[in-house]
Amino acid sequence: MQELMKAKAQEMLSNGSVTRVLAWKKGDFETNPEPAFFTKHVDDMVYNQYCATNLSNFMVGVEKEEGKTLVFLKPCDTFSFNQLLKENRISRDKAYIIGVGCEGVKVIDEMQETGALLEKCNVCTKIKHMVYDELIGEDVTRRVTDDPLTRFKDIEAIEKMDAGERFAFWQGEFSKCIRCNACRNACPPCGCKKCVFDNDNYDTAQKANVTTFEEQMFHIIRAYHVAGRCTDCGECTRVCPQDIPLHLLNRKFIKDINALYGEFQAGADIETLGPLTDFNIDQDAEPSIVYDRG
Amino acid sequence: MYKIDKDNLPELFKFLTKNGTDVFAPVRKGNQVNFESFTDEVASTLDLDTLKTVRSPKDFVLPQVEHLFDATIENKQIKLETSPLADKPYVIFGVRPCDVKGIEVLDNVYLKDPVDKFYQARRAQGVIISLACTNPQQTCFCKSFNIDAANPQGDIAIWLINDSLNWKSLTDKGANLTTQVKHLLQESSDIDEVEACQKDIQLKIDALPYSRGLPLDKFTPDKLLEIFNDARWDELSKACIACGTCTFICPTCQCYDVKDYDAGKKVKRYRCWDSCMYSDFTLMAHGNSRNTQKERFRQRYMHKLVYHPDKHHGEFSCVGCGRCVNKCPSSLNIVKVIKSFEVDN
Amino acid sequence: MTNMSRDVLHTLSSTSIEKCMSCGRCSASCPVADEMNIMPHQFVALLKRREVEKLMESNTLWKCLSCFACIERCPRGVEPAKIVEASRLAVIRQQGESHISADEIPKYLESESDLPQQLLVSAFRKYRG
Amino acid sequence: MKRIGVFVCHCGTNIAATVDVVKVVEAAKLEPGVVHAAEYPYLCSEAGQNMIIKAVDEFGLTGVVVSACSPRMHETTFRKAAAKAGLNPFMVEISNIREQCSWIHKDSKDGTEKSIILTRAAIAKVHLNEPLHPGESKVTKRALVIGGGIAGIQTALDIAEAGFPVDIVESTPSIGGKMAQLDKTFPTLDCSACILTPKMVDAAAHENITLHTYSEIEKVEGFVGDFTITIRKKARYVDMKNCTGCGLCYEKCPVKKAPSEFEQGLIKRTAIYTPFAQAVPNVPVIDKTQCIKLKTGKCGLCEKVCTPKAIVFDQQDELITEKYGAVIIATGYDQISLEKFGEYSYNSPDVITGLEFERLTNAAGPTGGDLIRLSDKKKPRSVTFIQCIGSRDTSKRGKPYCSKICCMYTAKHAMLIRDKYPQIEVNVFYIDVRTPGKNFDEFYRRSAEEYGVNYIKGQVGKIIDQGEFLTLQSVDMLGGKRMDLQTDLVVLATAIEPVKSVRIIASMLTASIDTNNFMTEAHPKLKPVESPTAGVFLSGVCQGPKDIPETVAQAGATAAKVIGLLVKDKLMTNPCTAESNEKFCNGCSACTKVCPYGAIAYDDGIVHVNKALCQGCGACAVTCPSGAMDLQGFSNRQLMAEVDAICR
Amino acid sequence: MSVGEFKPLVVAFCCNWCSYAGADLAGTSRLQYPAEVKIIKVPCSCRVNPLFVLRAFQKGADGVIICGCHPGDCHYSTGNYYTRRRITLLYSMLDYLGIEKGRTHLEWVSAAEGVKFATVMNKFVEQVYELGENRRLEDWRCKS
Repeated sequence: MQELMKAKAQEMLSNGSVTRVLAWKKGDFETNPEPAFFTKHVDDMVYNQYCATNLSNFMVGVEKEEGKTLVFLKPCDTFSFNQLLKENRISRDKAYIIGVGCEGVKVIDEMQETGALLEKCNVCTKIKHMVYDELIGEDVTRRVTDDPLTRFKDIEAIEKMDAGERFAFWQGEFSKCIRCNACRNACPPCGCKKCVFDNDNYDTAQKANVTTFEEQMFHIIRAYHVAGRCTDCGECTRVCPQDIPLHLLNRKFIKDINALYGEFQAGADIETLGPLTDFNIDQDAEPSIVYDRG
Repeated sequence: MYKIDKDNLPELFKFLTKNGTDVFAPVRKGNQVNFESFTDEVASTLDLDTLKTVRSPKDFVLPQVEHLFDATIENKQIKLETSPLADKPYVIFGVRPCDVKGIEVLDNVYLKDPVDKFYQARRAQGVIISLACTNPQQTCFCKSFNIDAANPQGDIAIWLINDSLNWKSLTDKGANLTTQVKHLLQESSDIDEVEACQKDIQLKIDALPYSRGLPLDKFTPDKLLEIFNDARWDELSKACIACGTCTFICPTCQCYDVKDYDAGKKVKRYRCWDSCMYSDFTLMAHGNSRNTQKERFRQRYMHKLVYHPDKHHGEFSCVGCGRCVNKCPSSLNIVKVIKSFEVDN
Repeated sequence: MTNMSRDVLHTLSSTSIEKCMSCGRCSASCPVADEMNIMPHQFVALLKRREVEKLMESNTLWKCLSCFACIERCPRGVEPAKIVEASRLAVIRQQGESHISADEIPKYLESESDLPQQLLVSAFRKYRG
Repeated sequence: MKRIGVFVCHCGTNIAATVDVVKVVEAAKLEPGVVHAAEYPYLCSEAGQNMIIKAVDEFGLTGVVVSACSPRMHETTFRKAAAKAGLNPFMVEISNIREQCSWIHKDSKDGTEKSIILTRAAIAKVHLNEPLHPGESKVTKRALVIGGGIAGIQTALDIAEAGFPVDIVESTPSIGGKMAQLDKTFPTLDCSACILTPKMVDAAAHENITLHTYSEIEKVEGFVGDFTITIRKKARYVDMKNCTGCGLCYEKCPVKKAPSEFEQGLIKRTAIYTPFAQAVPNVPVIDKTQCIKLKTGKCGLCEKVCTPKAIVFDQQDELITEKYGAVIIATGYDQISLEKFGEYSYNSPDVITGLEFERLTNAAGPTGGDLIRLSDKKKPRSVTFIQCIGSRDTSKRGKPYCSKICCMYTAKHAMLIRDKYPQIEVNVFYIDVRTPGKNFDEFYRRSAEEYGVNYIKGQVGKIIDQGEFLTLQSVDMLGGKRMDLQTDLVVLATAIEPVKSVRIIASMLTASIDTNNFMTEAHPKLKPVESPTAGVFLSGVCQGPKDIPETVAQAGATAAKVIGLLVKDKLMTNPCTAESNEKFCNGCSACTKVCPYGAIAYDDGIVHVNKALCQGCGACAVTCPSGAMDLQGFSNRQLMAEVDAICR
Repeated sequence: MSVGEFKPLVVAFCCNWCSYAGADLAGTSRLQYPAEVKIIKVPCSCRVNPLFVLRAFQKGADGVIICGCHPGDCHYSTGNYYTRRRITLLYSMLDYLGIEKGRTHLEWVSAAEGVKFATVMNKFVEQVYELGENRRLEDWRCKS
């Protein structure tokens, strides 16, 4: 598949139909390819099970540069592409998308495989590309589970705990946070030009978690701001140097939204109104449902 | 040279804690090993085998958040109250040679005048017990910065050889700690056991992929402008997502920002780690002198490889611990940067 | 008996008599009101003026069938039947003896009068301390 | 640097009774930025306001905090005072230490401490206030009256008299409303039709008034001064221009099954009908659920006999969209349904409601005005009225309020019977007769004293229809005895409630409405005829139970308010509108999706707020993740400053 | 915090058109509710940003209650529909993180429901009393 991709990329670069190619470049280890833009040749372009990055996030950066960009997107990355498209952060005509098959991304620690796949790949149901101009090798995409509810298992486990246990669990996780903002910057919808936490204009600027409250505040507000926009692409959990299971926060909002307001997959299309910019006069539950459902 | 069995380490720690010295040792929690305060509960999860802790021991000398002073206002009169300096002795056990050098790099910055009295107080209270790296990892490249993983520095050096620790104090701080715990140590003279272990470590280090020597000679202060204006920075920095991971886990990154917090009844001024990767780093009255990510990315490596050595007689502000190699979301790191300057264009 | 203040009755009947606007619908709906010497609306009015003795001596306590028509029809939610019931219980407990004794029951059972047992059981409940 | 003046009001004893005003002033003085603090017994008084104006000059104040009653009472008063002193009115903040503090906390320590905190919050907010200047928006000089009863007609006439065009939208085929159904009106007993029809004709003839009968409101957009409203004129199947109102069509119509709404269902009406003889416009309507031609295509008799060929069977509903500056709700009332009141056996033909009695005794009514029992058509020997049916009832069955008009119209009915048929015995069961108007009590006493109406203090528990007569299981409370009164005809003074459709109209106009479906007025005493929603006015029973004299008086008041609005060329718009900071806007346009007024437009990467459309609700400011969108007057910093001050 | 008997601090966000007017009505009807409740006026319940709710807890509040118009009565027609979704998700997340449910509440109160306003406030403050001081969502710097 990699060879097919390189050939296609080189062809489009040379015939000028695209100005740059966004893919992965060989790292100095076999296991650490890095996202890169190719403008002349694609010799050291690679595509394997270590290419984890969600390249849609980088399309925002090149939006202003002239010329088209050829980008290779895994099925789950295409949801993020649609989400960015819906919020006018990128334009469809500036991208030539080749959907590539994905056999699951391997977890790397100290440049070695740990034998496991990324958390999102173990519960992956996003096997179809949402938006693409061309497909390469889409049949290799591994089908993990048909039951879309497997991804909520860990959340149900936490929900079953009593309030004290939940608080202790999250206190333990949040206390590990060093506010490196990797989760924020790697998250396609969480890409404000100026984040409220960096912006002293609104008295909410916060550079470090000075107290346990600020740890909670950062993660609650970050998850809240992407609620209804998060495509569950798993980048936040992957990039967190402290291995905090951040997907458990965003996916909790997804679980609530699906339960309360009907099944919604961000990035599935660019028309449907996001759950938090929409309402249903008679069916929306009252906030007290949170207290009644035990 | 002394010896102590690995199993009665906890007893040693308990002894130290009893007479007023905090003990921090690498403890495994989930799949992460970090320096934690040593208590009975964590005794079982003491982990001397994992090479590197996720967060560097920098935390103990330059914590992420440090309160400087409180300002209160009484009937329109302002009163300042500075925070007390660190006054409790502590021991950090199991510091790897690269991290020991990292702390030394920080010393060269914070203890030169004007001396940072908060840092100085913390540093004075601390005793560093280093541990030789019996199994270095792929991402290590401390050799390039002529750090000898085989004989670690710090106040006390330790070699862990089949479950017994060879304990050698190097400084007087180390010496008087050794006298304190003398009754738990046994005299030992078999130096050759240690030397064998050192040779074994050096062999392993040489076999590491990064050990065949990085072209650090390209980075000399006089080439500053040439490197600064090099075109490669564009391409190198394209994939950087401007998060602060590399700076916060790096043992030698030393920049901080000073912030105020209005806590209602008083205003608390504190300093906290800052990252040159952030958009509001070096945000001055007129704005930010580095507006693009390329400039911020370049600043980080120029500081580590050119500006810092220029001011500290050639000492690089990197100790080759490899944490950034392992943790960068886009797999960028200092090794790739150095290697990319191998061939001058 | 006299110190049986309004508050005791008030709590016993667990209904607030201040809501009564004396419209008279309770008495109008009461099937046995004409046999009572103190009609339900008067009962509530007297209770408001704390004239508790009159209530205790009235035959209303024993005439009331607890059919709850008055509660059903009262537009202000005053529940007069509960007040009557509370007063009746107060009287029974006060005097220590009850209006009906156990040994009277058998004669109702055997005789040809086809009194439904349920009536006897409820009478027993109502009229014994 | 901000120079803030704090003024704490005693409000006589309303505040001073449970709040130590002096302590509040002392505490305010310690707040940063406060250069002057004072207290005064009545700040809203002339002298109080002058004190503030003088202080603004003397201390060069840039911000004013008034700790007094609710901002809903005197915010505008204090803002006007500040404006007089040359200070921008939006640099004034009110902290509510009366309704939300002194009146609800008995303990003076708590009250004082809370007042200090609330004042401190207002000071924190004023620090961040910026001068705001209301924008302007145009005023369409046209009014819309929803509802064609006496309230709607009178309001429309008064507005039209002032020279402004008015449209009346009436859901039934003719204007006139409930008043057209009445026989006589109290207290002067003049014939209802005689005083109403001239007004109806004036309304139809007035060049400034256009009637849209048999029509409903379809859609409302816009806001005060600039409403865009779509009216659905339901198809009448009769061409209004060339119909002469000769009435041949409804004489010939073979279908006579539907109960006549106007006659309260006492008789049936034809498929093509006009509600009543003096209908305005006097153009019939075909009821498509009854008309054979429309249902099956046969018949069409009316079309054949209609000389001017006015019948149009394929007529469609017509949608008219019009711009208005003001909307008046005059939807009137209905009697509540009695199906939950089984005890009055309303299903018996001889138990009727007040309105049905009006039709029975009306000369133009189904029986030509003579009073008969509907069961056996005989003249009743005795008629009994029962008051407060469903009114003053806090159980779920009825309405908690008093319907106000029943005591008077029952006295009127009783008096009319005794006058026309002296031999009929008339009883009235009452709880208390409420006749508080001018000449009202005299009217009621005349019916009791001169006409011998038998008023019985008591109520009816149950009505049993025994064929020739009805038995009323009742009580005579003064006599202290239960009675089983026999009578021939029972008239129930049934409670009234606003028409059901008012709730839909209210939500379309976003006008607030209370749990009894009465429209909520902006302020019961200070602004009784306006809804809190600017540009929406209330006339008639939709705002609360009232009789015809009050309705006409209120209609005049409403008209005056509307004229006050329409006479202006431009309106000051609410300056507390949203504003987007282009530096931080991501262009994600989530705000455009939540704006109820479509006031935000996205173009080329950023959004712009149309200040004229924005009403300042703030939904966009919260949807915006980066905080680029903020709301002037209630900005993120201001609200957070208030939270900080309160929690300090 | 005052030493001795614990006095909770409750911040109430009331929408200007309905619940603030309801609060005023409770005032004019002299209906007592605890002084611990402090009301902040917002144009509409949809103006309450989760940041404000968390800010209140950070600065020392022990309970936060948001009041708005009944759905359908909103002066801005759709404002409270958005509030309903946002606040349900926020409260669900706070509960998910182990914060006691009793600390947060939302109530629709119309301008005519003075009695309801007072009862809701009394009930909520009592509920916060039982929970005691807010420990799980506090910022110790704002406490000493």
